[in-house]
Amino acid sequence: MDLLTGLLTTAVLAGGVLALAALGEVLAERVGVVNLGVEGLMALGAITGIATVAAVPSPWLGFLAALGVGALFGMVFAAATVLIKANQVLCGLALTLIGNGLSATIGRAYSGMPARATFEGVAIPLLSEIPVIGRAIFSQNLLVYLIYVILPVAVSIVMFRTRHGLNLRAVGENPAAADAAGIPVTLMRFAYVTAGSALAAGAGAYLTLAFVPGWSEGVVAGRGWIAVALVIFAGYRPLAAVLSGLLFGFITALGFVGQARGWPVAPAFLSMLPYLGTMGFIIVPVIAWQRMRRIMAAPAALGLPYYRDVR
Amino acid sequence: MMSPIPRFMPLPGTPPLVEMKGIAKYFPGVVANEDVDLTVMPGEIHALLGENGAGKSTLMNILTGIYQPDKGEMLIDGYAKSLASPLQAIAAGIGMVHQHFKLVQAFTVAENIHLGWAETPIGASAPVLEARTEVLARRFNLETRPSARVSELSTGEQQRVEILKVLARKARILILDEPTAVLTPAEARALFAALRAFVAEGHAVIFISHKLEEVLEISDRITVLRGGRKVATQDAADCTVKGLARMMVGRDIVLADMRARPQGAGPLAAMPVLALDKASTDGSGGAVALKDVTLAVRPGEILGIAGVAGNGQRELSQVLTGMRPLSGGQLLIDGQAVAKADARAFAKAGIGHIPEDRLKSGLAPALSVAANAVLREYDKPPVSARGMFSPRAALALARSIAEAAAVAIPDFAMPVRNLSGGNQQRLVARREMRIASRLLVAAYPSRGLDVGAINTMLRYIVELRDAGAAIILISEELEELLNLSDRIAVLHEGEVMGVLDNDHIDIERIGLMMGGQRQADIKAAV
Amino acid sequence: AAPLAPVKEEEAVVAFSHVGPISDEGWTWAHHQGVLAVQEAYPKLKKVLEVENVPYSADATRTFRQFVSEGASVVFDTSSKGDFLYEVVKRSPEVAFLECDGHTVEGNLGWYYIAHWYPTYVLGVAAGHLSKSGRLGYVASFPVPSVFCSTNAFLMGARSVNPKATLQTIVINSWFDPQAAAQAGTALIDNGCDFLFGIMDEAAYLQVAEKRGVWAAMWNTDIRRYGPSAYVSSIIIDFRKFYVDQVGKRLAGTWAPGEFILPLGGGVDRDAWGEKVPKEVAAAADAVRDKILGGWSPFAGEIKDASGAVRLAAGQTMSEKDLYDWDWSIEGISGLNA
Amino acid sequence: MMGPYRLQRFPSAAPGIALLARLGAIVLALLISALVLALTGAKPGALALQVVTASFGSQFGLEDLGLLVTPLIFTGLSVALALKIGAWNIGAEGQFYAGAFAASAVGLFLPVAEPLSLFLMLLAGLVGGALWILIPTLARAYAEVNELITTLLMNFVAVLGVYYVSTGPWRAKGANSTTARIPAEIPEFFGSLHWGLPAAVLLALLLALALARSRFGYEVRLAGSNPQAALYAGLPARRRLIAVMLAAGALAGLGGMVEVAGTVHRLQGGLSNSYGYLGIMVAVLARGSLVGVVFSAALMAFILNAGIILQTQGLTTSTVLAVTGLILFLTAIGDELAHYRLVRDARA
Ligand SMILES: Nc1ncnc2c1ncn2[C@@H]1O[C@H](COP(=O)(O)OP(=O)(O)OP(=O)(O)O)[C@@H](O)[C@H]1O
Ligand SMILES: Nc1ncnc2c1ncn2[C@@H]1O[C@H](COP(=O)(O)OP(=O)(O)OP(=O)(O)O)[C@@H](O)[C@H]1O
Ligand SMILES: [Mg+2]
Ligand SMILES: [Mg+2]
Repeated sequence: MDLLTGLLTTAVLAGGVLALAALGEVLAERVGVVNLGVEGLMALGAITGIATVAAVPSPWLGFLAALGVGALFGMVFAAATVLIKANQVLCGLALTLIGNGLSATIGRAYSGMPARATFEGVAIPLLSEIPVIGRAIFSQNLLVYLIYVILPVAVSIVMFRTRHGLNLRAVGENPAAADAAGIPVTLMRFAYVTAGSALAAGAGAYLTLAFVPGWSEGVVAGRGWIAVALVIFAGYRPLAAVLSGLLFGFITALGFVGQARGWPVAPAFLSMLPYLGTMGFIIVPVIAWQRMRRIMAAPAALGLPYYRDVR
Repeated sequence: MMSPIPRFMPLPGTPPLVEMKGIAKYFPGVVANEDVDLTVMPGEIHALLGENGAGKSTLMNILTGIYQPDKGEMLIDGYAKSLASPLQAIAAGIGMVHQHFKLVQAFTVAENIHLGWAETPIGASAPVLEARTEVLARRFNLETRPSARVSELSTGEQQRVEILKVLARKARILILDEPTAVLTPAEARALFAALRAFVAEGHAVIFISHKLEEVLEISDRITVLRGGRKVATQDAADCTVKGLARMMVGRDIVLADMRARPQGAGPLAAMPVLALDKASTDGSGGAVALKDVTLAVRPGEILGIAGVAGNGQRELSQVLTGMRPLSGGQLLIDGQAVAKADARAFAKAGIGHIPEDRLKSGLAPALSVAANAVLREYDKPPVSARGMFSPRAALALARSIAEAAAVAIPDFAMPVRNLSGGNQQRLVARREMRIASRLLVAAYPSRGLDVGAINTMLRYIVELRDAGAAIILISEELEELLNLSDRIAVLHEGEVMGVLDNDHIDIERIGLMMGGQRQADIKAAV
Repeated sequence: AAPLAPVKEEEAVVAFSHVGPISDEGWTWAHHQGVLAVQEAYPKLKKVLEVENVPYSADATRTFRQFVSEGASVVFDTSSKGDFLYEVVKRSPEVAFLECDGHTVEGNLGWYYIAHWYPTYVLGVAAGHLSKSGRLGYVASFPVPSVFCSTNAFLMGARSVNPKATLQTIVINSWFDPQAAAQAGTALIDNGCDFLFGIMDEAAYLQVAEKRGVWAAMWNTDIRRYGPSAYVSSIIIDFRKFYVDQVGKRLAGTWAPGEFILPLGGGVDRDAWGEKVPKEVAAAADAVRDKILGGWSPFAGEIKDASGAVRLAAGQTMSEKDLYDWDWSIEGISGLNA
Repeated sequence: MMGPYRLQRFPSAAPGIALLARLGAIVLALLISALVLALTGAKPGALALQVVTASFGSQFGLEDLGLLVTPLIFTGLSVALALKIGAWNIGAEGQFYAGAFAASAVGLFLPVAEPLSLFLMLLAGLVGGALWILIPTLARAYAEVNELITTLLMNFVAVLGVYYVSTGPWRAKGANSTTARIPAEIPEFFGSLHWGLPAAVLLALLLALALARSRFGYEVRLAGSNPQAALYAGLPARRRLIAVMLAAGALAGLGGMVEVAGTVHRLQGGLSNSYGYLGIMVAVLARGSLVGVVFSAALMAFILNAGIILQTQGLTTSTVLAVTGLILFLTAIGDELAHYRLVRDARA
């Protein structure tokens, strides 16, 4: 029982990092831009969060500052890929290098310091008393609700239930059509890439302010790439992206629990579990239900720059 | 027929709605427009004519803010306006139905209609949008399926969506780039009536079409472009089909009677080249697309397929060319049942295919002209031998196809998507005719072609027939079908309503069949 | 091999290659303290080269070659790069090389390490006293000899107090991954462990322990500020004296390759006890430490492996080299030999 | 509307301008970095000189460059080849490990003479890499599962697998986390530089030629450019996709084999040094040209090698990382800007 609670608790905590970053990537990819800079943006957000709380001990301020820094770097990336229309893959990889490098350089001054303020769990009266999920879900820090409920639901509603959402999805599907219909393609792409980058950096701050409270070089440890992968896994849907983050966190936690309980499997194989599990979850449904293919389809103009003059 | 609508008479001194002066637009290596003037008055339907590649679409794309002119100025309502983006053009009241549809394939019809539209309700859920679309479709008399995805629609249906989208937006200046290419005569008539009513309120229409009769019927004034430059602007009343054709091409065009057979033309053999026996297929959405279709086409014969677009034409042409498997019934080539749909084998067997949407299914837009030209013959000598591919032989083949198609190509290494729609069409057609020794399946072969080109194209089809090949001609142009076909089959919702001999055809009867009545039932009623 | 000729301090270049970042608060940080000590002891050195984050790949070879090109007189590889180093060693006979956690002694190559098993045993004694459940948790990177030795020494120390103690490991399959380490720590605590230990270069599981109110012991440096109540002690490593000595010998022309295992109190030790560690427990553990300093070895038979087979007969004692190469688990450890 | 000259974007960049834009981007990136470095008290001029002399001025430097280019060509080719048919092989890293793993298994446990052993290792490398991309390939070919994610996920599995064997069952006695040394080695011809490099270059040329001059290559281009047109042409697009993706995996696997048999000689985690991911950059920089892969791999190798040199000069890894990122970022921008040409107005 306690084990299941622990499993869920860490799944929620660890999955949140992936969920928030994946949500950000959904925003960018829905308007047709692949941002492979997530890993670097997360690192920048992680150090920004720590540096901010070192000055002012408020985790929310740290989180906000990370959003700001993410937006700033997102704008640089968007300027290159959306305005100048440079290659998105290359710029994204470059952003990852720059983000990792800069964050480590800045981070030197902050390593070895525990975060001065962190997001702490808040037990919601009554709900937190519920067995198993009480501690796992209703005793978490408040950011968790933002990541798992408020943001994805809001993004989902905007994306699929509003005029603006229709327009933004059109930009990712067929920018020429969107443009001809009077939708400001460049502005839209610029804005959502920026917003998505902000969330990726926010995920980094969540990591260092709630999950492993403190900066160390390499703290992101490849989770940015997983987040990018989960976006595809989630069929570019905000709610699904968040849930897939949770799922990934859950399987990861399961691997550790398996070791703790002494399952007779080599630890290396338990560590493979989340990756193999994700593979399974992605391949099996598509084979089972034809319809999944269309549901999972990427925005048609994903990764393609839009030039008015080129037909 | 058309109800008489009073003409709008602008007051003297009213500035033109649109005035384009000295417009020039250059693409790499191409002068698309140069020194073009165009004046469109309120209350006017202004036709824009020109050969394929004359620069019509480019000029209109400039007016809608998609392209920026390299030179020249534009006045709307007498005021100089820079139309830096479609948004500004829309704000200025300019709306356009694009020749290459600007539709989002993955969206439903309703979603496409409401894209980027200020009147779309903020809470734009699917049911809301679909209900609104239903209303619009009824108002403008354009039948659509609001909840269908555009990717599942035929080209004709897509065009209807495009037109509906622009009409709904209450533009003052409506640009239609070849809008009637895929409408039924009745729909075209309805559209024209709508356009008349539209300009009667003091609005204007710019109308691009290659159908000269239609142009004469609908337009007030006509501007002709050739090679990117303006040739003339004339009152429609002073024009004739022949005169317009000459202006566009720069020489006289002799329209041939296609049905007359020369002496010694290929004999009609009794054995069909290809036959369908109760053939059925599954459509894209799992729905039945073709149902119990029985057809046969003999050497030296043109079989016309009439019907409103979206009634199974696409699936039929795919079945006939080995691109789509049957779910029931049989396909026979030379009397032999063919078990497997295999496009390459069909091509090897001498079956050519001019597909409905050439750019998307007949070409690889990003590959070079040369690579596209050899698409059908890349696997045989001289292009390939023993697995080796010869770029030089490919280039030579591409040159000969381009030459036969009368398309001037500056650089065979450039992507084929840079060619004008008409020129793409010509290339595909010539490429297919080369391999179609037994059968050519031509879907809307003249769609998008200028008069001269249509004439050439149809003549080639006839030549092919006379050489003994069978032709299946899918078209919505009844005139074209009547002009060319020996027999006409009418398709409705995936079923053949009947096959008529072209000797004594009753247009009304075809119309009824296109609307879903069976030949047998009509006879009984008569 | 002929001894290497002396080098003038003004002309000498000393080079260090690290596996992690200097800022890691762990292994690399500790070695970096040694670098600083060398700079302080020999202020006139021509150059001190230091490269961080050198991976276990051909990039390591590149780094060592670069050191040689820069005219290095002595090169320290602070984390066993094996062949990546030997490739260069062979072609640079005029340079002295020292490989931490290495295995080869040749003309111009020696190795060094720390006898971490002794302070680890001392921490194990403390764990034996502090753990109520007798279930110890261990966050491991990979099942490699230093981890086997560490887990074994730790559990032996604990069992000297509580013979029923067991140790559960979680291998996170990474040398550095705070997120995984935190999750592993949580899983161990959820499974009933009330004392966490491990070889990690960061403080993630200490923070988890602090939050969950269990004990934790660490490696490398004093990082009690991450979890002051949970902190028991650390294996503190200190290469300052060793590095200064070796550089001095190289300058003087008396350097010779050899095997150096820095002993308890001479390069490795336990840290000052945590603030919540009861005085009696600290005293009991320190008593064992004194015994070891006096020459006693706790690594004496009989020792059984995880399958229950006797691997070291009663009366026998493991040599330093045996301890160094230990690659099997003793009875009571689960998770490493699955 | 404009003067006698206009800036016009062309579908392809003129080779000269493209090269110039790249140089410009690198120079600009270095200038920016130099400025920042100078502000923090370093001497950029001396550093630059050091990089050049250390890279090209010594045998060590040249060997290092050559050894670094080799795996990058293999993984770059792998990614570039898959791109030809429209597939993103993010999994070159995993396939590299799988190839290294399979080759090491043969090299370590199959007691045959050296030349034969090398040959079998080569086969094993090819097969290992191909097998590692098999599931993503089949999933893409038969169920249209996006290969980008599946190939990426397989990387993590491969890395864990190699760590597992090299720290576990295959660990050499006394070693910390490597296998024993593999007896068969690719012969060396210039210091420690081995024949893997010429082989890689030759392979790139042959592959480029084969794709340009074979029917198969044409089919790959067509299927990669427009699957619908491939269906129309009736070519076995699915079989081509499978063949190309497996070949891409095999190429990366071969890279792993060459790295193990030529450079590292032991199987161990970390062996790949992110060559697989770097291969993505190499392929993108090569802009679809397989021959271009050789040059972009060389550029990449120079940048990475310069990074190591700079680190010995006291620059931190993180600074070097950021500078590398800046170079790539500006290169991407330069590549795009190279498409623009100043054209003279026809009538001016
Ligand atoms: N985006 C573009 N890039 C390069 N060339 C272009 C582009 N758009 C048009 N062109 C070229 O400009 C010329 C005019 O093309 P345009 O599409 O305006 O012709 P059109 O009169 O509409 O022809 P059609 O009747 O075939 O539609 C053609 O030669 C075409 O190849
Ligand atoms: N159903 C068919 N009917 C007639 N000819 C066919 C048919 N299928 C294939 N061919 C021809 O047979 C030859 C071999 O076809 P295949 O599709 O196997 O091509 P391939 O280039 O040999 O490719 P692969 O690598 O798959 O073996 C080609 O010349 C092809 O055009
Ligand atoms: Mg046009
Ligand atoms: Mg070698």
